[in-house]
Amino acid sequence: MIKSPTIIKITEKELDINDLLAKITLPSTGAICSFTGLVRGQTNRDGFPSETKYLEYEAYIPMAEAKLKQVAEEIRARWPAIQGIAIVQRIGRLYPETPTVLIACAAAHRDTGAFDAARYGIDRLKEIVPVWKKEVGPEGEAWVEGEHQGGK
Amino acid sequence: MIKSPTIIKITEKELDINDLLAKITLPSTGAICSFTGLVRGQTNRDGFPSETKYLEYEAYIPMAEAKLKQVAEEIRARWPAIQGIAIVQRIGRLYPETPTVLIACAAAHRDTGAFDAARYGIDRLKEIVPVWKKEVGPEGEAWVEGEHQGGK
Amino acid sequence: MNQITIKLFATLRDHIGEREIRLDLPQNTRVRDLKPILTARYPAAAASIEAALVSVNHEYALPKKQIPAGAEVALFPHVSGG
Amino acid sequence: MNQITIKLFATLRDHIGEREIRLDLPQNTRVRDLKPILTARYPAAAASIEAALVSVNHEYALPKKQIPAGAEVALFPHVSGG
Repeated sequence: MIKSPTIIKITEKELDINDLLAKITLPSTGAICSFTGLVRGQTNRDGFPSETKYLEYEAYIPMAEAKLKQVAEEIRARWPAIQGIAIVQRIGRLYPETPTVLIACAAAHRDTGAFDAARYGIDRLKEIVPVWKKEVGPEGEAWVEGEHQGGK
Repeated sequence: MIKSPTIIKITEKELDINDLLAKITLPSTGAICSFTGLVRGQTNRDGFPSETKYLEYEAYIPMAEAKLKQVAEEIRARWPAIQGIAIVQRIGRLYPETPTVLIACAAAHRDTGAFDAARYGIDRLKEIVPVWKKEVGPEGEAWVEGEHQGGK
Repeated sequence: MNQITIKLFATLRDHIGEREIRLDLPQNTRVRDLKPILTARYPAAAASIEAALVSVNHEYALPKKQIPAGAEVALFPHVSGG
Repeated sequence: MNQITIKLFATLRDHIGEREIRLDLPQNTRVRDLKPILTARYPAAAASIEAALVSVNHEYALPKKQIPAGAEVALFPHVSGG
């Protein structure tokens, strides 16, 4: 049995989704569910439209990589049918419409948890992976507050 | 308000997922859920391992495009928060580990149906879009039977 | 009589041995009348014809649907894309 | 005394004005002892320090955790990646 690939990365480089999916594909893989997060250039804040010039992402890289690995391990523990996993967070200055994060979960078939696993992966990444973003807009800059209380 | 892009395609060309996601991204898009189907080279048939040399896909192209469009319309009716949609089926001779189909659903946020919409999209495609595949392996070739009873 | 084109895909094409056939049908022919006509003409493909789905002008057609003049009809097995 | 390195990220770095500080701490210092020490030294950053998460050697640390010699400690706000 071939070992399932796990790709974990914090990177300043553009996300190449074609390449990342190819890297987690085994001969027995038939289905991949991927979540891509992107910089929103237009958003609603308390009902008012707001514009973003860019986001500045930073990470505590060694801890972030350890936590990405933890997310992948949690996925494998919950959905044993998952084969390859890629979890990649891009950092640096990122402009609207740019992909910032990819979570991809591969499996032989589409009905053994790939969708739930990718969903869980992005939720956990946003809870526990030490990455922060500062939003820069026409009216100045502000750190974006996390959705969650931090985790373990 | 910008009109949400819908990309519907039956193609013999390689799927460029980076490009397809970029094409359905609006300035207000923050999340995309994508499903990729791939040719399995190794599979289990009734508990026995089986090898595939390649699959030969064919489509009734004008009807398939009409049905892909119907799938996109059904998604928009059920998940009104969905912005861009790409549904692309590749046809021709496709070898193991090759992506054959992409369903991508974009939204401002990840919790407004993007995952469910992509899941629904691949299920409906496999039910109603007139595409067939013939499997060629070491012991000859055989048409793959559909999972479903055909639809409307 | 109406001339109609019938496109054949996958197993239907293999068993009938044609990609496309043309038929002259009486006006008011319905989808349910089509399979017996084809089975009489291609008896070796009877089982595939019986199990086939039928579309008329790119839409799945119920047995009671009348086939309009100049229609593009297709017969094919259950779909297996993705 | 144990020398430890404290890395600072995001608002913590902005408010304290350093990326990294070094502290000599008594042995057996716990995570919960750290925030008062930092607040005394950087009173202008008190609110951020109070709200900060603390990690020890790349793992989230509970208040009762003892900080080992040579540890890499970090303080940062709630995460906001993705």
